Amino acid sequence: MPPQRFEPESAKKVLPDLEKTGLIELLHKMLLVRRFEERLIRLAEEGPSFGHYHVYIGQETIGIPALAALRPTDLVFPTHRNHGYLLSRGADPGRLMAEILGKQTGLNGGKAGTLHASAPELGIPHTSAIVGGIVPIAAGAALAAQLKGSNQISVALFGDGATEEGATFEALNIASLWRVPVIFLCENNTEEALGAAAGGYPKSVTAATDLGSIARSVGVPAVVVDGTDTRAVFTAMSEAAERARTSGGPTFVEAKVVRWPGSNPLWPELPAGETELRFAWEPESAPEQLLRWYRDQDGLLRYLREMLGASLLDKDDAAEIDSDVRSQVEAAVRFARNSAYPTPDSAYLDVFAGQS
Amino acid sequence: MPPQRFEPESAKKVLPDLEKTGLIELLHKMLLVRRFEERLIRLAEEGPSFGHYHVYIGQETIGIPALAALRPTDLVFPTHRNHGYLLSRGADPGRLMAEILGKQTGLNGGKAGTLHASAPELGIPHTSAIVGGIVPIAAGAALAAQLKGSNQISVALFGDGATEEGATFEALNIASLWRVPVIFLCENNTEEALGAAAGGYPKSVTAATDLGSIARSVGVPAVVVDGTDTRAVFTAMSEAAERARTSGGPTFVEAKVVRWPGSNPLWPELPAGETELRFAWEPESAPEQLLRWYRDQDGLLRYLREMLGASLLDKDDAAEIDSDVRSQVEAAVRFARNSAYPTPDSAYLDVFAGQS
Amino acid sequence: MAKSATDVGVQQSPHQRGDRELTYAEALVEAIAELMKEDPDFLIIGSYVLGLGPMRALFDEVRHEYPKRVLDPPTAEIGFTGFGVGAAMNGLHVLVDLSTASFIFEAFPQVVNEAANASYMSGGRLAVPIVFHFLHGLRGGGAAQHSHSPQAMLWNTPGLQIMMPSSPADVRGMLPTAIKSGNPTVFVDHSKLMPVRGYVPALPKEIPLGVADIKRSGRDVTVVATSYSVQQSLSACKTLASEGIDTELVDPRTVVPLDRQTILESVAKTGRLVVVDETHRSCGIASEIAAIASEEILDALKVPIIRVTVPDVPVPFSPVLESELDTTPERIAAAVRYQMTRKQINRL
Amino acid sequence: MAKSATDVGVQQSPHQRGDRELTYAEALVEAIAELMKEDPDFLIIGSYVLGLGPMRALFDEVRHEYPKRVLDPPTAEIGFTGFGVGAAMNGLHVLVDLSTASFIFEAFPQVVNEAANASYMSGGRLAVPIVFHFLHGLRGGGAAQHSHSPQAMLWNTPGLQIMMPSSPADVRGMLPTAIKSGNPTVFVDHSKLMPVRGYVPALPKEIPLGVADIKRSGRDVTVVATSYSVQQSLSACKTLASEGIDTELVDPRTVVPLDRQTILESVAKTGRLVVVDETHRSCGIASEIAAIASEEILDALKVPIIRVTVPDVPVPFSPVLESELDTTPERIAAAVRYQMTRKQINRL
Ligand SMILES: Cc1ncc(C[n+]2csc(CCOP(=O)(O)OP(=O)(O)O)c2C)c(N)n1
Ligand SMILES: Cc1ncc(C[n+]2csc(CCOP(=O)(O)OP(=O)(O)O)c2C)c(N)n1
Ligand SMILES: [Mg+2]
Ligand SMILES: [Mg+2]
Repeated sequence: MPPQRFEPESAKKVLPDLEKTGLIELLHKMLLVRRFEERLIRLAEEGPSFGHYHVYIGQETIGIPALAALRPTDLVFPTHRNHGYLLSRGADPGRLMAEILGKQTGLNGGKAGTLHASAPELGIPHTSAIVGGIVPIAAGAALAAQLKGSNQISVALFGDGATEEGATFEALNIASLWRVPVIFLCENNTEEALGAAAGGYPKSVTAATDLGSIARSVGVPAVVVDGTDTRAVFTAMSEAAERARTSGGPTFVEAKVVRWPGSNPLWPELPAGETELRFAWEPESAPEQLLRWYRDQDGLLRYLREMLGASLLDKDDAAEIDSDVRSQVEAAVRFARNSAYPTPDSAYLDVFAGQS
Repeated sequence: MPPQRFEPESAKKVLPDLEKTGLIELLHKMLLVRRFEERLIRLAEEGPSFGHYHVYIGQETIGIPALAALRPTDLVFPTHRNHGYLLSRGADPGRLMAEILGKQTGLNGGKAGTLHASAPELGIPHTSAIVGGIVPIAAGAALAAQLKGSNQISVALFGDGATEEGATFEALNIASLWRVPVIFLCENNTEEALGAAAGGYPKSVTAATDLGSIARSVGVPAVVVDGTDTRAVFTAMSEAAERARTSGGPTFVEAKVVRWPGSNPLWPELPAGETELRFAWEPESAPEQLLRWYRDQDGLLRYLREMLGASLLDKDDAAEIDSDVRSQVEAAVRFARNSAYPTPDSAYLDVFAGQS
Repeated sequence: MAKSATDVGVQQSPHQRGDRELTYAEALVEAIAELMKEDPDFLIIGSYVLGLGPMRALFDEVRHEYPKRVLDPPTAEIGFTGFGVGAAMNGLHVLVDLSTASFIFEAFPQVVNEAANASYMSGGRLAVPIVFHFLHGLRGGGAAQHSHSPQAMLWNTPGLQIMMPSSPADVRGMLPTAIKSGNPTVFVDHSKLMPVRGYVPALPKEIPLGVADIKRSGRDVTVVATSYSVQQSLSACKTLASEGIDTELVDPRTVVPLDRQTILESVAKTGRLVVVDETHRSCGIASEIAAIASEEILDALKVPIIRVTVPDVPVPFSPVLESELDTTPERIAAAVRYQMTRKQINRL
Repeated sequence: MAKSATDVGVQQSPHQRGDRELTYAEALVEAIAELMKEDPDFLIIGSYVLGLGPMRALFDEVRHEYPKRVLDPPTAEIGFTGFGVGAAMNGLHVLVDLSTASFIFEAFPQVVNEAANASYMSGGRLAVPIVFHFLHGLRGGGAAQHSHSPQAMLWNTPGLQIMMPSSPADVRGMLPTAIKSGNPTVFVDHSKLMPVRGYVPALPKEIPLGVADIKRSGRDVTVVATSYSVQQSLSACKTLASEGIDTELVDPRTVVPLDRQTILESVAKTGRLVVVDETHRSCGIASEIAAIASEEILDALKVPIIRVTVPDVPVPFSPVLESELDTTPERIAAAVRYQMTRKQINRL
């Protein structure tokens, strides 16, 4: 039985129950992530290479509302597709960009790069680029919170591919047994992903037609939401957070999107330039090959469209926010480019904490 | 929700659909395994130690009918609790015993011991004592059978503990995706097992209340049977074998028993001497602390009782078979004891195949 | 750097100093119990710390006293080890017990690719105070799949401290250091050490990282050994002494960090080096010690180095075969004797 | 044992002999395609054999020609590696591609505790014809979690053959040997080797296990290097030659089995040894080579051994930091120069 094709339900309302300022902040963050990543792809094309990397385009409406449903003291643990969470938690775009370019001023002094950028002081202690690697770690952090009675919860952020790894299965089982306050947020972007056979990045290869059933098999309640529906993500995460905080134990949340076409090949690309805001209200203006994606499958534009429709802001406001984040991103690029590389000697520091 | 307690349904008929000789052969094998393992425990008590080991007492009615449902060319892959399968497939008890004692005449020249004894020529290529280790291997052997068109099927034999390992989960998923002809036979003996906290061997620690749901989550059909019901095991395995052989892909079979009390502590013991055949018809004659187990939970005695009830043999016949296997076991012990240890030099051979 | 056997007050007998004679297992449990009591953030995941032998019951008291902080996980090593890593990242001081060393392979990605790298990848901003504990080596009947000594592989992994006590006093003094070090530490025990008896100070002191211990001083040959092979070497030293060969036995105790100075000074003194270790020969602990000596003190060597290790052969089950591969006192003594009798390298 | 560069017919140019100039990636794919064609029992699980670089497209032809025998598995390394081990036990000849070397840790239990032990545990009655393939080392931006060189750990695991080609001709001749050897074999590639060009014989011959190759003969200093560090060493040798230092470069090609004789003969000739390797320093490949030399040929050494390795530091992301740790031609040349200028050990 082939899994049912995922397609966002465009009729649904997608604005979460938040004040207007909160709703605008979400949009601001979404656009910041979108512009940051678009710029990054151009940087990569210009060179020099900063190694294999992954962008968060097309998934902003998962991570951003998900993190908005948490408290600042809660911990989140990303995997390789991590830029969106860092920006969403308030990491300085310049320092993130500098990290990606390997500069001294980077979030991690250039040691992490894109794959491992983290921000312990923002509640992002560690990023693992090993598929499945972060899942038990996030759950273990929740165990610590529970034992310390710190009222923190912890969130594991990972892709559908991680559900293929046994480590994830083991973590689900243990989290269920020990009822730790963790949320497993699985971003399923495999719809329309290319397989390795097509020269692209692997789409997930699992016989599970419902990823939540893996979690449920070991007693972890699971829900699935449309990842382009900001409201649905926010609500599911708020409920899961509430359950975790009251020691109701773990929840598995699967958020589905149709993979952004630029994330389809092995190395990210901008198949047809940058996203234009007017694609939200004039979908026909989108480039032919991306028309469907921008019109029906891009959560960001969907969110913007509804904000406009609800008169929470007008097109000029949107353009202003966009121009704001664009300057932030340009400033970030300048900061990163102008920053120095670390001194070669610093390669030998930080192997152990508290020893350099 | 705590899992439902498992208790054999004593009213059910347990004789598989086999000719009388077949039924008697099963009994013969069950008794051989029982006597072999009882004798082994005594040997261990007498010393010298042959390391940590595991006996198959109380699970004869799983492995023996399960293997009887296969063809001789089919492959089976055991884990640490492996003596029963080897004997069932016709391994010489003397050579098995010699292997367990580390003698030159052992099945594997003394290199394997109890934990790794195997018999490639009997279709038992490899035994892994690593929990979860054998599961992907058995499935991979099935993949080879499929590619070669050999019409073989392959069986992974493992305990409930292996379902806690991610390796098992991964193997289930891949077997489902590639539809390989494998049966995952999970012997769940955790009922009444002691936990580590009670100084015994760990009972399985899983949040799954139904182990089959793990298999089902990745599309592997699963059934659960009473492991003291020889007929149920034989039927489930026959059906799974048929599905595998017609390329219907994998099946997960869970066979439940109540753990034999002598397997409860970390090191096996005979809590009240050997099994007596008359416990089958005079359960009150069983020692007090084992009365319930022998009366209600021992598949072997249950099978014997029904054989007697159906007049397929009488008590004297049973006693004769028993005395037969006892002499076989005594001969095995003598053979093993009288065998020489390998020469120290042979430690350096067999690191690579075909090179010594 | 190291204290030599002669510094530690041989004037007074251990008894006079108030030392207690304990087994290794008792000393280990005492250290754990103390840490449990002193540090409410100390968490243990896994509870076969003392192995499968009869000594294991000693651990039950700790387990029963602190049921919330001694957790029995499922057979899911990568999962529970990852839990430990995450708990350490969120401030607990964690000991993950993998029981038989061989099971660390199941958890390897978490040990070598998460815990070991985390501080570095963060740019020194994240501490991971976790101890990975296991029982390594030939244990009698463990055969190929349960007899591993993964510490050499772990030494090849930057970001892990590695401690290998060899006596009751050492384990008593080293475990607290491991837990308090604030960094990922591999703590290597051996089931054959568990019943070993020895004196433990009345008021145990923490033994710092990177301080070797000269377990016996001598002038003829330097033996460097770790973990249980220190006990095997001690026994060889006795035999050798009775033959008039005066062996110096250096126990690095921690290999990361390594007290190179004590090893090199000893070799400089004796000019003869035998390295004993239970890791397999190639790329083992002994290879590294030999390589260091060959780089740093080659000119002091009167004879080539000898390694006494477990050969590059999987561990066989049969007791006869297992002991053929073991680093027995006999093999150690034979190597030392050979170093004394072989032709010296001609030098000016 | 090894053929020296002078035996292989320098009379004729490669062109005259009909050799073809290929990239390493092309030679590797040619070998795979040939095996696929000749051996219906040859199965490949995993298909990032050529890594993530642009060369990877070369592999597509094989994949599309043999869809049933080139399988793309889920991201489930212990699972699909175990499938490979089981398929090999049932008679297929399997290549399991783990892509980035770091992912072998996920599969470690199957590699080091199943495949490596299986023949031995069976008493020599079971063959496991499987090849574990990966791309190791510093690849540019792989950072701590994607830059591993696990071959030293694997050399510490008895039961695995280990092959590390360093040129198009070597990979072309060695892969068929690995597959046909009938035993578990680790086949180590490096993404920086993929674009390296070199001559491959018109009719490629299998290169046997355990035969080193003298990549350059010289009389002053022996450099032993493996995998991509052979290419780095060749470049150092050129610079050194222009300075009048005549370096001999020995490439063991396989470390299990190891052609000790060729290495030791070279060291006996030059009296100076530099070991270059991309595994981390402690308990690395270079440690073992140094330890062997320190046991077997200490008296021939005019100066102490030097190892040029990746230091015991996780691999950092920043290009500046990554190259600081790399075994660059500059570091190699500096080590060789130092061996030529430092004070010789005084001998009679
Ligand atoms: C253990 C491991 N195996 C393989 C990889 C290579 N890899 C990097 S990202 C990726 C795909 C991950 O897919 P998914 O988890 O769905 O995340 P997505 O990239 O789709 O967001 C793979 C296979 C890895 N990083 N770690
Ligand atoms: C990877 C691994 N972890 C731990 C062990 C130790 N161990 C041996 S048997 C066993 C329990 C296995 O339980 P189960 O699979 O249910 O088999 P049973 O003994 O009950 O038949 C454990 C944990 C092991 N052998 N391998
Ligand atoms: Mg995905
Ligand atoms: Mg069980």
